[in-house]
Amino acid sequence: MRLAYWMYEGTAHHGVGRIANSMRNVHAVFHAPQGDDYVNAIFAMLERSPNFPAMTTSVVSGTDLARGTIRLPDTLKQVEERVHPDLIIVVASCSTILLQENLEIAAQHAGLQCEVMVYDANPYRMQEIVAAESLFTDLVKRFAKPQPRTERPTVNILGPASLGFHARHDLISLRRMLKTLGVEINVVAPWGASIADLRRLPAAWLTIAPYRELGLRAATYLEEQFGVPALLDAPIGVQPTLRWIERLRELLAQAGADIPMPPLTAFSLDGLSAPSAVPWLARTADMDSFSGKPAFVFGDATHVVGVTRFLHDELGMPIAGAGTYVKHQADWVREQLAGYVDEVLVTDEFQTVAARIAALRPELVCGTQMERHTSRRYDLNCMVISPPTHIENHLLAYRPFLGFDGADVIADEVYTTCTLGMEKHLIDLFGDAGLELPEKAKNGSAQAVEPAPAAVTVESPKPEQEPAVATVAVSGPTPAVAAPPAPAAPVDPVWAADAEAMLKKVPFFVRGRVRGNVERYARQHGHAVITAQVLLAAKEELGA
Amino acid sequence: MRLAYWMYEGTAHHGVGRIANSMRNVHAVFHAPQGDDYVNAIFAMLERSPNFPAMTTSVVSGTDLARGTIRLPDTLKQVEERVHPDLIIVVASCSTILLQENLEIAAQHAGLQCEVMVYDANPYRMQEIVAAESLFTDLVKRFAKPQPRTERPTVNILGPASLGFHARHDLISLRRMLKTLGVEINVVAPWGASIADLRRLPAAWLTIAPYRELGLRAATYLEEQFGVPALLDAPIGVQPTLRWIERLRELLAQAGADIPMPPLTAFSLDGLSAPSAVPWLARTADMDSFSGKPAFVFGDATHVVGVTRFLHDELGMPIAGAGTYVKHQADWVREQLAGYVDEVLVTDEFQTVAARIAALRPELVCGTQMERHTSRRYDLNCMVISPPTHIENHLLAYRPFLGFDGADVIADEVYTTCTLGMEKHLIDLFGDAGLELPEKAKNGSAQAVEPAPAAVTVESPKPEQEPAVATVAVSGPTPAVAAPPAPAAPVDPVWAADAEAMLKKVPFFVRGRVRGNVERYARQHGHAVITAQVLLAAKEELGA
Amino acid sequence: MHKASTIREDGLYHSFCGLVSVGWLYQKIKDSFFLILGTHTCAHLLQNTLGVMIFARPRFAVSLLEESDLSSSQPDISAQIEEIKREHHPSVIFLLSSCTPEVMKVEFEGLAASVSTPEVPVLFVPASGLDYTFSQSEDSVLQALIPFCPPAPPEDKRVVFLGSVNDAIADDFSLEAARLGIPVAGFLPASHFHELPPIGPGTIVAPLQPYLHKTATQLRNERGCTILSSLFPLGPDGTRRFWEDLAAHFDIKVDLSDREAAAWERIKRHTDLLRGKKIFFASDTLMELPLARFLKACGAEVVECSTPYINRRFHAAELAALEGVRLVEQANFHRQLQTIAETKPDLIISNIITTNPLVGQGTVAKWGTEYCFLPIHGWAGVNALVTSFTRALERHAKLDPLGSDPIWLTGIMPGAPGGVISLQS
Amino acid sequence: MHKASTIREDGLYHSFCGLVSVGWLYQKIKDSFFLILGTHTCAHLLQNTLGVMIFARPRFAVSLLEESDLSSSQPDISAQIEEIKREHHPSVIFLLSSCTPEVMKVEFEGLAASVSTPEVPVLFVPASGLDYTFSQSEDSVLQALIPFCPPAPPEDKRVVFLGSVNDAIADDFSLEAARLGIPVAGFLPASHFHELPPIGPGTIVAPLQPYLHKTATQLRNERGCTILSSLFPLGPDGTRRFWEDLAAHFDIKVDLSDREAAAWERIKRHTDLLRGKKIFFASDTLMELPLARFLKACGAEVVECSTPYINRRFHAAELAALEGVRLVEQANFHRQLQTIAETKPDLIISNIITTNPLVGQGTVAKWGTEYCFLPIHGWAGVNALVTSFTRALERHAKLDPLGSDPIWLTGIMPGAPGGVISLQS
Repeated sequence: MRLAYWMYEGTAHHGVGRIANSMRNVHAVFHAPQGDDYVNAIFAMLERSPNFPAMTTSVVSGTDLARGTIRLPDTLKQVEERVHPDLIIVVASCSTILLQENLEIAAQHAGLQCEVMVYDANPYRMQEIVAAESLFTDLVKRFAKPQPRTERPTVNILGPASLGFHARHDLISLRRMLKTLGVEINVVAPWGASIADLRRLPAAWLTIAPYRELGLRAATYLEEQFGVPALLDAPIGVQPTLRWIERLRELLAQAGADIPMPPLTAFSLDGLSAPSAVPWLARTADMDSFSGKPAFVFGDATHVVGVTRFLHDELGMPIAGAGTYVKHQADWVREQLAGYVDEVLVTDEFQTVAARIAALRPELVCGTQMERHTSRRYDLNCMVISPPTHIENHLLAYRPFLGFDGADVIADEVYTTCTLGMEKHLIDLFGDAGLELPEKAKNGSAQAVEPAPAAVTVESPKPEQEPAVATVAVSGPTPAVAAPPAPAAPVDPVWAADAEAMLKKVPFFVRGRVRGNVERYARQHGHAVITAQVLLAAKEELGA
Repeated sequence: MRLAYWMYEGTAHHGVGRIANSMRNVHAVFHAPQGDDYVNAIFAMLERSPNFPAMTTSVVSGTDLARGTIRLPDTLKQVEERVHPDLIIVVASCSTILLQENLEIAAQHAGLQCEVMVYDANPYRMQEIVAAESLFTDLVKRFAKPQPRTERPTVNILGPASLGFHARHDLISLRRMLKTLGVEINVVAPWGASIADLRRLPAAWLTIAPYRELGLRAATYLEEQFGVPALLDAPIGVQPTLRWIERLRELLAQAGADIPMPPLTAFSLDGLSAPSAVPWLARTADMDSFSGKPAFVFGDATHVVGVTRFLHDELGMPIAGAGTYVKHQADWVREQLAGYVDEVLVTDEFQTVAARIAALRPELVCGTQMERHTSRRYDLNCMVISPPTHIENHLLAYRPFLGFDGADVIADEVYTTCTLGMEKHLIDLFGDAGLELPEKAKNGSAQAVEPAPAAVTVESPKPEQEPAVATVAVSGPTPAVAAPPAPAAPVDPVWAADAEAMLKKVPFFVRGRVRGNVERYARQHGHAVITAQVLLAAKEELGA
Repeated sequence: MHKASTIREDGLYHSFCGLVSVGWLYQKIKDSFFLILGTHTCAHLLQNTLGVMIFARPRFAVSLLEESDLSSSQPDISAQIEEIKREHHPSVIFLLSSCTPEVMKVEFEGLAASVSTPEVPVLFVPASGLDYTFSQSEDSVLQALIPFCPPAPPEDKRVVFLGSVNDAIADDFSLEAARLGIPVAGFLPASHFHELPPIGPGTIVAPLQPYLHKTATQLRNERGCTILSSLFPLGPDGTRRFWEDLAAHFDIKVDLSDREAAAWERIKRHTDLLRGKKIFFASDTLMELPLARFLKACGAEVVECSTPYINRRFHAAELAALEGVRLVEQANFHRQLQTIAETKPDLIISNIITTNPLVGQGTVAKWGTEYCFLPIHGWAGVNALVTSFTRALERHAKLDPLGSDPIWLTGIMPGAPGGVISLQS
Repeated sequence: MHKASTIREDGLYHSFCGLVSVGWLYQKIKDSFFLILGTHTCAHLLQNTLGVMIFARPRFAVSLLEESDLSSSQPDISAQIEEIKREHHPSVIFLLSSCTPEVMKVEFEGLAASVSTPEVPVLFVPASGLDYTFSQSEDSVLQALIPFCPPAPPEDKRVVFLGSVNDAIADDFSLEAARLGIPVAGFLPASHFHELPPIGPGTIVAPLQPYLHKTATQLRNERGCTILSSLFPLGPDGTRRFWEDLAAHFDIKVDLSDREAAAWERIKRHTDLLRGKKIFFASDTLMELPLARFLKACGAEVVECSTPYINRRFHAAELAALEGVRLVEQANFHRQLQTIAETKPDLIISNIITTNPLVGQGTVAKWGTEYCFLPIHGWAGVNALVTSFTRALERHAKLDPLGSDPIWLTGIMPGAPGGVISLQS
């Protein structure tokens, strides 16, 4: 037993849900307490899913346990009736697995038309990544059938999945490169694949599996079992992408297909330009400051290796350290990062990572959502390069990590994440004279230093007490709300101590606005002093 | 005369430079004091230009004035010798124009092979936008020649220019849509156009000129003079893009070309998806909070109109206000934003805009670089939607504002800019209990509340004085620098008042790191008290 | 008292685990620590549901049961308790149960007692996802605090407000009580463990939140105090009834009809919009009853109000006010979808899990979860309350209907509706 | 003293306007305001060159000459002065000239006097881009401050450090002086207008920055003080010479050879890298001489050191140390490009305008401008100084040479080199 705060990986049943939700007509059923239903929310929220995630919790309640009720057959029937899946994957939870029920028999009792697979994912022995990878491999082994190759050269893409990190954009980037090369796609899986698609996997000439976390084992199986060669590199960065394209062409050439190399400009979005601006950016003068900014990189295996090498090789940044939470890939990460870092931090405890970051104080942290928060705490620049992610990382516009397009995206993130530091550096050479943030305005000689338009009354009676911003907020030339005409001689209301104390409890980022609104209210109602009662009345009237 | 702090528009000679630097084999020569050479830096820095910007300052010094020397003919000769342009545009500066010299005659004295055009841009009557638009229109009038239409339907794209706002990405977006429609491009100008390209402009079937600031007058001229119809709308947002495509097809149909409409998915980056995710995003639950977030929009005419309508029509956000600094387009902006805002703020004084923002306290400010700083001051969320820009707005990855792709980009910006507010909102409902930023840690009961690993010595002798972060920084399990073994009984050094005062002068964002380094230094050297002298010695040794 | 008729179904609906309430309770009780004895699942749940509030130093954690721990009948958490004390210095530690140790039949009372000290009590809180949903476990936490409320003598006739609200709202209620002449003993929970209010036979306990019936019952039974039976202070109608009924316990007669009328008048634009709208509650926060009652008072038609549990005594006044509304406990989600298809509500207040998919089906839906985080109580909360409903309606009305075309869902996520083009070429 | 041979060319190089020094001076002198009488061009210049430091409340502005103002021979700036006083409450206002009013022959001394008051002096600072480049106008600003330095009696034998450095560096110098037993009278400029140091015949003025010869000369002429003639305190060599020479003025004999040696030893990895490297100075900050001298001491080969102006007296010690180096004043940029092509330097310290294009031509170039912003003075600055050079070299060496292929410049900006594919299809 240990004290755990946050986890890098989800649970095994979350991993199962990711595979089911990636595929067409596949559904997961969790034999679990209602509390375990939360995984649904992750899909519905982060992926903003417009249909119900392909997973259902067959609720086990305390009463059910007491009475020996098992609802699983009923739930399976409801699911078949409602979504007509080709396959249902049944999985127990960390609590119900202890009951040692025979779910195979329970599932058989449902008497379904569709296939049912009881997946034995022991949540004490595997987490999200292994559960998803093993399930996906099992599915490929179960369904892939021997068959002739496609007539023209085609490739499989294995790995993109629901809640994968920038997975959809990576897939678009891979598709764009393959299209430029004139190579067609046989099957993408698990993203969007049906059981029938899995059957067709051995028809491809090559399998692309860029992620160490998902698709790797299935690609290896296809190679061993069916002789479909596997390209397992991740094209992260410009040079790795060039090498990846070369390797792809080599493997296809070995398979008998001659894929001519188009001009590099053909890979760009307009077909007329350099496919990435990173090689030039790295050489420009404003990237000079990056050569002194050490970076610390932590995350899953694929992205830590790709991003560390990118920062070092393509942007010329020093690497302060790197690490991964994917323990079963630790050896691979060490091998890949030999020469980049002396030691690879391998841990799934975020506090250990936080302590390392605190000790290193790098200029740039590349990490997960957890490192984002650690960095915020230590006022360090941070960009998210790996799951687990925050909803801010689930965006609409094209932001791949793979391919030439991905190199531009990563470089932009590095640049914008670090720029503030550079900006501050210049500012702070001479102290904070130029940096007049509201907090600062309270100290020192803050009175009436506002370059406000002439209409503003600057004869504020209490310049020493009030931050200048509040004065402006209520005296700008065009108030937001058309207020009734103020009394002839407006007095600036004074805040009583109790009201001030109350106001402090208002979240700071709206406090200024509330202050302004309340003062306007007080003026309109002829209150010279804003007491707690006046504030309360104002809040009541203004609704805030 | 008035007091001016920052300007929204550049000078007339900057506008001339933008046209020259956009085109091939066109060069601008500024007859100006050396101080006016700064415009070169804007191109070299913001656009990270890999060759020398296409403009040269023919220096006028105080001595030259005293002696009556005019170096212009010499400079013109040097320029012709060095860059062999097809056309040199000569322009005076705000100071040299007062000398009332005859630059035509001076230019003739140079006896050049190439064409020379003395452009009479009075810097007291025009600024960047009018100077660039007028010059470009003059060039089109001067060079465009009557000629037969291209065999297949083609279009011109007028407007993209050096230092245009996301101009390259907008051009890619337009190209992608035209390619999807199967419409070819005749000429893009001024971006990448030669004089010969300008000659070919009348061969197109249609001219696209999406910006009110540049290309509009030239497009209108081509319509009036050569009968090439002009499409002057800016496809900003999903619905305007759909209408823009319809209008494009109508105009080409009127010209006799039937352009079939492909399925909408053909416009997506992978050809298989919705061309934009904005319509769905706008309907999702996490966008619900945006319905209460009023936005204020300020910038050039094109982007203010496009973004205001996008926020209102496609994201469902309330509009607190809008305005533009492009005074000659104010009527157009008012007409376009009728029903969106009661009043359009028209000003080129940033303080007036700042005062309006301070009065409105919107949840989102969409503006220029200046509004970004105003917003930082008032702790408001801000995104940059218009020039003038900061180098942070000059990025590599595909970030158009036009077209379906642009809609995704703008929506992402809105979402990520505002999200922090939402996040803070939830956090702050119960005060700052969860928000443990370093500043906070200094107040209240901050001692030893760090979830640091067990290896950390928590028996720090002065928990009340030191922020917890500093303790961790020096006591993490794996120090960044392999330090020589510390003395047997390490004591935490104490800071003397003078050293503390000195430390405060170190920029705050590196202060923690310096503190840690100096303390390590003090321990290694057996100093129990860090005096100013020790700090100095440490800085000397550590180089920071 | 009137008995509203309710329907009870089989509970196959979507919901969160009761552990989620840790998310606000650890912030409310500032010197507390919440320790869940549980598994990776519990930690993953907290991480994802409290994701927006993650900070590097949360005051809650999971004492993580790993495979080797499953064999021992009674786990030993003393090492983790020591770690917590050393690093967080809490005044009180809440020990929350979860599914796995409940299945293992861990004896929690004894476990808590074994690590509890007078200086830092460790209090058992039943909260497992086998039995508790969402806000429910706040009830368990407050129950655990009861022994630490000092006894009040019978002559101490003051009000204790029950339920966690933020400091700003608490100030509102204290001030409003003072204005009406009602003496205040405090809040349960208070912001700090040692500030718990005295409670005795003279105390009037005024519930602010509708999910605390166990605590209310235990207080009545153990301390002999009086539980205010009124509407919850949400909306002009609820707030007026709440204060008038509370004042009556202190023999103060107040007529707040003018204030109520003024409050309604201020939100008239919004109630005009809500009038006649069909609203469907399918959320799981246990705040459904007072919210539905408020909407009914606004003139909306509540076509169904589903809620996890109803307590006929604790919710009596709300139930009376909801007469005629279809009330469902432990709803079946499949059946709810059918009802939604039949009744075509204008607005669905739903679980955070189902909101986006409901929108994807063409309805207007919003997160019910928000009501646990919005400042909607009392007079000051009226505007936030009403606009939370009308904003969603107004926003969707504003959006171009074109966007509802399924083409705009094509291929943009793996869960895009069947029948449209997938990312397979 | 040795006379280094220098070449003077026609000045057709790229540079910034002298107004740029406002960027650091307004931050250094915290109660100042800088008013430029100028045009839109001046405002645009400041905006773009100080872009990284823009804040909503800069303490500098342009009194904007518009078309209607061109006819009057002497403009009236009293309204703007009042506005500045009202809104910024400065202790001193610097009135800077610019090209247009110089062409208009505005009489600035009189203009400044007409709005100056004893409470808030308005000081004329010649700074126009017709005559001044980059850091040069700090010299004008400090000249304007001289009358406000109190007179010091002849027996007041202390040092005044000359040139704006940030507070941290100033502390370093004060403490170092104390350590050596050198009494300090203060800094010119000080952080506040009213803190200017007393200067008299006993004062030793020690220049920290190499672009202040006018101020030094005027101080010597008007106050009879002594100007330290030494190296500038940059690098181990310069810093040692600076302190030893300064101490000698106070009859203190110190031998800093050990400290210098230790400083060199600490940066050995960097000097090893610089040894034999060909360096070309084409920058315009007027810091070129001491920087080139430091690099020469590091063992680098300075193939050319161009700088806007050289003052043989003020720069005497540096010039002596630079013997054998090709020194160019007022360089012609076209000729510089040819020399660069011929000499193939390993590193070019260039103007901010030309750096990226020079890199685009395949050289390694870095911004000279940075040296106005880096903390490179004194012992504490040695590391920042040397790494500023080696970082650029090491970074470029680290980058894959593949990226130098012109294909990676194709079409990504309008100014992409000719001969590669443009965005025209």
